[in-house]
Amino acid sequence: QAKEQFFPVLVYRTGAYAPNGVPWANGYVDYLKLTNARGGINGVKVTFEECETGYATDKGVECYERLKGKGASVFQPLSTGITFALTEKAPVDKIPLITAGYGRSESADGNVFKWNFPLLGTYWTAADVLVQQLAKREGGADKLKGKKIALVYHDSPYGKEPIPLLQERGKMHGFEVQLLPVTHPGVEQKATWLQIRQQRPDYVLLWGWGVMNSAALKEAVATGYPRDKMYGVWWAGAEPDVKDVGDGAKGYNAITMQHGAEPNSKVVQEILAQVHGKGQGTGPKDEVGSVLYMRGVVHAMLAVEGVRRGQDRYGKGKVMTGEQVRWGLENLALDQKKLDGLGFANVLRPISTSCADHQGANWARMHQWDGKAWRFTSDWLQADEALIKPLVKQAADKYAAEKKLSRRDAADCQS
Amino acid sequence: MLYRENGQFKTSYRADQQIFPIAQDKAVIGALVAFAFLAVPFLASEYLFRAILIPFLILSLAAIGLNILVGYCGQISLGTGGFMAVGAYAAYNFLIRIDGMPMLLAIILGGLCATVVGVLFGIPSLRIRGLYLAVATLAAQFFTDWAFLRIKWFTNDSASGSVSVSELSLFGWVINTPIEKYLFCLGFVVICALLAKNLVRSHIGREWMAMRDMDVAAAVIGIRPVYAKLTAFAVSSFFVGMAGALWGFVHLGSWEPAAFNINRSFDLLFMIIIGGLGSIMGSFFGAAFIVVLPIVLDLLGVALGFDTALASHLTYMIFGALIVFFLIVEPHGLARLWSTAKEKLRLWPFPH
Amino acid sequence: MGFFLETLIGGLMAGMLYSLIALGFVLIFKASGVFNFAQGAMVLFAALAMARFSEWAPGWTGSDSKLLANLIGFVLAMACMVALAWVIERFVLGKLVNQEGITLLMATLGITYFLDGFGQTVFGSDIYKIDIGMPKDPLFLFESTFQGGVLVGQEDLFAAVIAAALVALLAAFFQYTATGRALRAVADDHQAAQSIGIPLNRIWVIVWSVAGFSALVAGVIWGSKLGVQFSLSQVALKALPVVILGGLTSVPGAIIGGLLIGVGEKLSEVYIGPMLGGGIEIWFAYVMALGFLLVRPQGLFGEKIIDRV
Amino acid sequence: MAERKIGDVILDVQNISLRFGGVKALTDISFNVREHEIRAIIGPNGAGKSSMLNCINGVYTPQEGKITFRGQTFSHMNSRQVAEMGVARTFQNLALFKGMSVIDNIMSGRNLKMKTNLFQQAIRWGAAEREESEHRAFVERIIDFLEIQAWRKTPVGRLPYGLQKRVDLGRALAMEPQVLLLDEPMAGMNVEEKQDMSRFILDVNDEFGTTIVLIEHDMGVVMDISDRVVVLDYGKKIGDGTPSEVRSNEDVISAYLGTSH
Amino acid sequence: MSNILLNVNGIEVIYNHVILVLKGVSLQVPEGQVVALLGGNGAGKTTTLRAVSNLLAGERGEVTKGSIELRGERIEKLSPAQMVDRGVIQVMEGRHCFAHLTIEENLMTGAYTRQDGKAAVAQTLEKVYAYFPRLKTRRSSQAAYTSGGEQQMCAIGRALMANPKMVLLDEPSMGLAPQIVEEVFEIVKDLNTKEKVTFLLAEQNTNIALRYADYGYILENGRVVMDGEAKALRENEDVKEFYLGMGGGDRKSFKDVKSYKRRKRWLA
Ligand SMILES: Nc1ncnc2c1ncn2[C@@H]1O[C@H](COP(=O)(O)OP(=O)(O)OP(=O)(O)O)[C@@H](O)[C@H]1O
Ligand SMILES: Nc1ncnc2c1ncn2[C@@H]1O[C@H](COP(=O)(O)OP(=O)(O)OP(=O)(O)O)[C@@H](O)[C@H]1O
Ligand SMILES: [Mg+2]
Ligand SMILES: [Mg+2]
Repeated sequence: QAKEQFFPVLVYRTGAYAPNGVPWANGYVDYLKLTNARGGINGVKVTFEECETGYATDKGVECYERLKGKGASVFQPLSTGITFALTEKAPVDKIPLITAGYGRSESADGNVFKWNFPLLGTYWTAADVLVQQLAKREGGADKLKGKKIALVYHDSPYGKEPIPLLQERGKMHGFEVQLLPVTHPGVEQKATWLQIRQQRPDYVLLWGWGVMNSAALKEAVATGYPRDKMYGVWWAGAEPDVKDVGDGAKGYNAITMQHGAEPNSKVVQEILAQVHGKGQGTGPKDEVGSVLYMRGVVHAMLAVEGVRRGQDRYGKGKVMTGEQVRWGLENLALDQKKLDGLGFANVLRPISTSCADHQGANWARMHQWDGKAWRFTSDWLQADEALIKPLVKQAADKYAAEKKLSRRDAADCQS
Repeated sequence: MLYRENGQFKTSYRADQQIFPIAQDKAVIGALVAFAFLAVPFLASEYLFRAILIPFLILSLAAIGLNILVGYCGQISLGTGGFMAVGAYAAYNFLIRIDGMPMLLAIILGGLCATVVGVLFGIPSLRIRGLYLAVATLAAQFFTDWAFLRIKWFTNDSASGSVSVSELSLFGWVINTPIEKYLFCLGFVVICALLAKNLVRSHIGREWMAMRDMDVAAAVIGIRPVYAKLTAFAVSSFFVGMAGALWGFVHLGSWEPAAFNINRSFDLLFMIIIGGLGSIMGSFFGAAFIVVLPIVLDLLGVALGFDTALASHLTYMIFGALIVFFLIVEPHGLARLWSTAKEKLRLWPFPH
Repeated sequence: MGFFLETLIGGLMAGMLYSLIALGFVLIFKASGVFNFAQGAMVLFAALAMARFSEWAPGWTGSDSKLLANLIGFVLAMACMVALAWVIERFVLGKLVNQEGITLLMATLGITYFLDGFGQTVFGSDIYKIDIGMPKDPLFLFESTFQGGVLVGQEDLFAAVIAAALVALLAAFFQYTATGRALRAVADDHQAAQSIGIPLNRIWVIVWSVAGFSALVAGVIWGSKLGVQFSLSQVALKALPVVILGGLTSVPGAIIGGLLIGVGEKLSEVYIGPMLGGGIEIWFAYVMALGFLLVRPQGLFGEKIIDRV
Repeated sequence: MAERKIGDVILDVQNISLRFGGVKALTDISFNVREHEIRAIIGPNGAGKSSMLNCINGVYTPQEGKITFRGQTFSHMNSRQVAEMGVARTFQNLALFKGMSVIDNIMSGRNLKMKTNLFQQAIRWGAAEREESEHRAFVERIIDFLEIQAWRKTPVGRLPYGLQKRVDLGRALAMEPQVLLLDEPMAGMNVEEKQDMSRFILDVNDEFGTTIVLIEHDMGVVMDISDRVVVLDYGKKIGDGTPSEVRSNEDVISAYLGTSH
Repeated sequence: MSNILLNVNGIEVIYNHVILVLKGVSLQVPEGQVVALLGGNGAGKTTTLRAVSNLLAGERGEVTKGSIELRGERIEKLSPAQMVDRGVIQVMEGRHCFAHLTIEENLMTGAYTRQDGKAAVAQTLEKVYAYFPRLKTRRSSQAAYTSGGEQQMCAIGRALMANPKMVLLDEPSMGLAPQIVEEVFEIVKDLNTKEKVTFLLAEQNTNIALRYADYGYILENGRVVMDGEAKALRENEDVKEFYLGMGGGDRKSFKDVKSYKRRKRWLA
C-alpha cells in the first residue's frame, strides 16, 4: 500500500476573517494536490485534512489535538493567538510549527525555539525592510531624521510585534514613531485618523488584519490622507484589504513576504493545468495567483520541502515523523535552482535554515495597489540582521529565562 | 419503579438538607465522580483530555462562579472574561515574580485579586439594576482587555503582551501529561463546586436569592443589599478568577489578552442560561453544551464529508436551532429539564 | 480649535451611525421586553442580502442600471427581513410567551448563531460591495476661519441624515399610534396583554419587521462604509453602550445616547488617549455610560425602573 | 381566653405625612400601638394603609413626622434596623421570593438570627450545619402550623394565591417578631380559611405576646379580633378607638363601612 | 337549562408536564347567567378559568383531556386573542396591570380589540370611571404606583373596556373595601341584566358570590364536588359550615372559633 504523509490544514473559511482565510486555504490545499500530481514527495503520497479554527484560539487548539491524532507531523497555526498556545504544546508532542510571516519574532532563534519556524520573515523583518524602503524613498537614511512615522496597529500581540524594532530604528535615524492602536475589530477608526490628520505624520505604517485594513483605507480617504504614503505589512497587502475600497486605495503600498500576486508564475500555471485543469481546483479559478492564495501556496511548499529535506536524511520515500520534519525544516537548503524547479522563479529567493536561524531568509519586496491589481514597485530588499539579531537574542533569552529553558548546545543541534 | 423518593423518610433535618437527599441521586452522582476520577484517565484519549475535558472542566468552574452572581444573586454580568483575565495575569505575576511560589497558591492568589476587582466593579450594582448593570461589567471587560495590552508590567514587559508559564507542579507532583492536568482540574473543580454548593444552600445563598427575587422584601426582613450583592460579586469573581488562572496555566500555557475577550464573557453567560440559572449542576450542563456540542457537530460535518466552510456554517445553524429548541422545551435550562425528567421518573410508570 | 470642532463633528457622525444600530435594540426591547442579541446578526444578514441581490439583479433584469439593481436588492432584502420576522415569531418567540427576559435573550442568541450560519451559506462569506453612490471624499468647512478647514466626511453626513430621518419616523410610530400603546403593554406583561386580546403573534411580526427594516438601513449604510463582511455584525457591540445610556425603552434616547457616546469616544481618544497609550475609546465609552447611569439608573430617557411592594 | 394584659405604648407614630409628587398618601397621621394588642388599620382603597406600614418599616421615607419605637425616635427608619428591632411584616401584593422553595422562603426569615460566617458556610461542617438544622427545626414548626408541609420544596411561584399568602406570613413569623405588621392577610381566603387565620393570629398574639398591626377589609374579622382600630381615608385619620366606637363613628360609616353589615 | 354558552366537560389540566391539577372538571355556563366557582386555596379555580381563556400556555400548563366548547365550538386550540374576539375575556387573579402605563392607558389598552370607533370607546371609558370614581382621580398615575385596590379596579375596568359577551372574573373581591366589593357585584348584576353579559366568577367570598350568582359549582382539589342553584347551595349545611362560616345557624365570631377547622374532604 502507498505511503502517505498527512498534512493538517488549520483554516478559517468562516467568520470575520474568512475573506482572507479562504484564498489562503485554497492555495495551500491546491499546492498539496499539485504535489501529488507531481508524484508526491519522493513517491510518498500527500494526504491532508482541513479543520476550521474560526481564528479562535481554543478552537485552534481543538483542531491541533484532533489532527495531531491523525499523524500530523508539521502544523501551521495561521493565527498569532493559536501560535502562542501551540508553542507550548509542540515541544511536548514533538511536532514543529511553521509560522511563516507571523508568530513571535524572537522564535527565529532556533537555539531557544527548537520547534518554531518563522520561515521567510518575522514582523521585525517586515518593519525593518519598511523603514529601509522609506529611507530609500526619502533618498537616504539620514533624511529620515526628524520625520514622523505613525504605526496604526491592531491592538493585540500581532499588532504590537513591530514596535520594539521601529523604536530601535527610530533611535538610529532620529525619526519619531507615533503609536496609534486600533481596538479589535477596528470597524470604527475615526478618532485614529483624525489624530493622523492633525499630526500629519510623513508616513503611516498599517499593521491591521481583516476588516481593520479596509476600514483604515476608507478613513484615510475620508480624512484625505494620501494613500501612497501608507505602507502595510504583508497581512495588510492583499486583495480583500483593498477590493471594495476600489479606487480609494489607489497608490497604497504594502510589503510582500517575497511573493506578491503571481498570476504568471510557473507554479500557478502548473496548478491551473494540473489541478484546476483536472477539475480538482479548490476555489474559484480567478482567485488563483492572488496574494493570499500565493501565501497559501508558499506555506504549503515550505511544509512539503521540510518533509522532503527530512527524507534526505531519514530515508527517501519514507513517511516522516514530527521530529524528522523538524530536522528537515532546520536544515532547509532551497537554492534558487530548486525553487525554480518548483515553479517559484521570480517569486522566492533562496531559503536556508540552521540550528541558530529558523527564519532562513530575510528578503522582501514592495508592491502597490493600482486600483485593479497589486504591482511590484521595488526590487529585492533585505532586512538588516545586525539590527535584528540582538533584539531576537534578547527576547529569546528572556523567554528562556521565564520558561527555565537553557539554550541548545551543539550536540542538540546535530540531532 | 426504581427511582422513588417516598419510602425514604428523613429522620433528621440534617439528612433532609444533604445536597442529594434522595439515595438514588447520591448513588448516581457518586458513581459519576468516581468514574471521572478512576475510570476516565484510563479510557479517554489525549484528544479528549486536551480538547474537551480540560476546557470543559475549567469553563464549568467559571460558569459556577458566574452562576452565583447571575443565577443566584440576579446581577447580570458581561465582565466574566475580564475577571478571568485578572485571575490569570495576577496568578502569572505571582508565579514569576516571587520565586518558589507554589502554583496552587498562585492560582488562589489570582482568584483573590479577581475578587478585589470584582467587588470594585460590583459597587455600581448597588444603584444600577438588571440589563443596565451590564454596562458596569462590560466596562470591566473592556478595561481589563486594554490594561493587559497596554500596561507592560502586568505582562512582565513582554513585547507582544503575551505571557507563558513554565512547568506546573503541585507539592512536587509535576503536572504535564494531559491525564495529570485533567486530574488536577477535576479535583480543583470538584472541590470548588462543593464549596459553591454549600454556600448557595446556606443562609448567604438565601440572601443572594432573596436579592434576586424581590429586593425590597429582602431589605424588610433585614438583608443588607450592600453585603449580599458585594459578597456575591466577591465569591463569584473568586471562582471566575481561579478559572481564568487555570485556563491560562493548564489549558493554554501561553496566552494573549484576547484569550479572555468579550466572547468568553458571552459564552459563559450563555452556558449558565442554557444550563440553568441558579443551579450548580446546571453550570456543568451548560459548559458541556457550549463546549462539546459544536465540536460534535463539526466532527459530524467532517464525517459526512462536507467541505469545511459548509460544515462549520451548518454547525452554526444547528447549534443555534438546538439552543432555541432546548429553551422551548424548558425555559429554565437543562438543569430544570433534568429535574422535571426525574419527577416524571418518580411517577413512572403512572402518567401522573 | 478647528481640530476640536473636527473631532466633535466626527464624534457626532459616528454617534449617529451607532444610534442607527441602537434603534433596532430599542424597538424590540420596548415592544416585547426582549433584549435582542441578534441585532448585529440581523444587520449583517440584511446587508448581505442587499449586496448579493443587487449584485445578481442585473443578471435577472438584463438592464445594468445601478439604481434599478439597488432597488431590487433593497426590496428583496426587506422581504427577507419580513420573512425572518415571521419565522422568529412562529418558531421562537411564539413558543416562549411569558418567560423571563433572560431566557428570551438566550433565544435571540440562538437566532444569532443560526443567522450567522445561514447568511454565510446562502450569500457566501467574502467581502461584498454595496454602492448606493454615497460621496466618499472629504468636505472642508470654514477654511477661511481655520487653516486646513474643518473636515467633515460627506459619507458620514449622508448617513447621519438618513439615521435622523429614520429615528423621527419610529419615534412618531410609538408616540402616536394605538399599536404603540399595545406594544408597551406587551413589554410590561405578556400574559395580561394576551388576556385583553392583544394578538402577540401579529404584534411581534410587526415589530420584528420594523426592527428588520432598521437593521437593513443600518446594514446598507455601514455596509457601504466598511464593505459587507462578517465583521459587520460586530458593530452591534458599539451600539450596546448607546442603548443602555439612552435607556433601553427610548427611541430618542438611542439618538442622544449615540451622540453622547460618539463624541465622548472621539474626544477621549484624541485628547486623553495619547497620555494612556491610546486605544481607550471602547472602555471609555462604557465608563462614561456608567457615570451617567449612576445618576440615572434607568438611562437618560428610559422608563423608571419600578420597585414597589 | 385568659385576659391578655395590654402593655404600654411600643410603637408611636407622630404626625406622619407622606407625599408622592402630587399625591398625598398620608397627611399628619398619628396613632400608637400598645404592647400585646391587636391594632387594626382600616379604610377605603387608596386610603394610605399600606403606605403607613411602608413608612413604619422604612420602605418609604415620610416627608414629615416621627416614629417612636420603644423609646427610640426616628424620623426615617432603615429597614435593616427595623427588622433588627423585631418588626416583621407581610405584604399586600405578595412579595415572596418566587424562585425559592417554601422552606427557603421561610428560612430566609431566620437570616438575622444566623451567625456563621462565609467560610464556615462554605465548608459547612459543624457550626454551619448545626445552625442550619436548628433553624430548620423552628421553620418546620411554622410549616406544620400553616399546614403547608405538602409544598415544602415547591417553588412558591407555583403555589396558588392563598397558599402564597400563608408562606408570606410564615416568613414574617420566622423572624420571631415583637411587632407583626399584616397587610390584608386574609384577602383571597374563604370564610373557613379566614377563621383559621384569625384563630392563628390570636394564638400568635397571646402565646408569643406578639403585638399585631393588621390591615384588613373584612369587617367581620376586624371587629371581632382587634382591640383598637384606626380608620384612614384619603390619607387622613378619621377615626381611632375600640371596634364598637369606630363602628358607631359617623365619618367612618359614611366613608368606609357603608350602611350594610 | 337555557342555551349553554360555555360547556366544559371532563377537562384535565397538567402543569409542566407533571403536575396534574384538574382531574376531570365539567361545568356549564348558560347564556346570560352568573355562575360562581367556589373552593378553597389550590382547588383549581384559577386553573379552570385559565383553561377556558386559553391562558394556560403562558404558565406551561395544558389541557390533556376533555373538551371546552363555546356556543358549541371547540376552543381549546384558539389563542387568547381569538377568545377575546369571541367576546370572552378574563380578569386575572392578582391584578396584572401594566405597571408602566398610566391607569387610563391601562384602560385604553382594554379597548384594543374594539372596532366600533373612538366615540364608543370614550363612552365605555366614562362608564368605567362612573363605576370606579377612584380610578378617575388616579387616571394619570402609573399603575404600579397605585394601591392594591386601585389596581384591582383597574384590572376589572380594563376588561370591561372590551365590552365583552362573557367575563371570567378571578377573585374580583380580593383587596377591595367592603362597599367596593358590593359595588363590583352590583356592576356584575347590572351588566348581566342590562347588557346580558355572562359571568363565570371564581370567588372566595362565598357569601356574596352566592348572593349574586344564579348557579354555583364547588371545586375541591381539582374536582367538582358539588353544584346547584345558588339558593340551594346557600341552604346546604356543608356549604354553610365550610364556606359561609355559619355552622349551625348564625355566624360565629372569629374570636370564638376555637379549634382550627379541618376542611371536610369530599371523596368524589
Ligand atoms: N410609590 C408610590 N408612588 C406614588 N403613589 C403612591 C405610591 N405608593 C402609594 N401611592 C398612592 O398612595 C395612596 C395610598 O396607597 P396605599 O397602597 O397605602 O393604599 P391602601 O390604603 O393600601 O389601599 P388598598 O386597601 O387598596 O391597599 C394611593 O392613592 C396610591 O396611589
Ligand atoms: N404555574 C403553575 N405551575 C405549577 N403548578 C401550578 C401552577 N399554577 C397553579 N398550580 C397548581 O395548581 C393547583 C391549583 O391552583 P389554582 O391557582 O388553580 O388554585 P385556586 O383555586 O385558584 O387557588 P386560590 O383560590 O388560592 O387562587 C395548585 O395546587 C397549584 O400548586
Ligand atoms: Mg394596601
Ligand atoms: Mg386562584
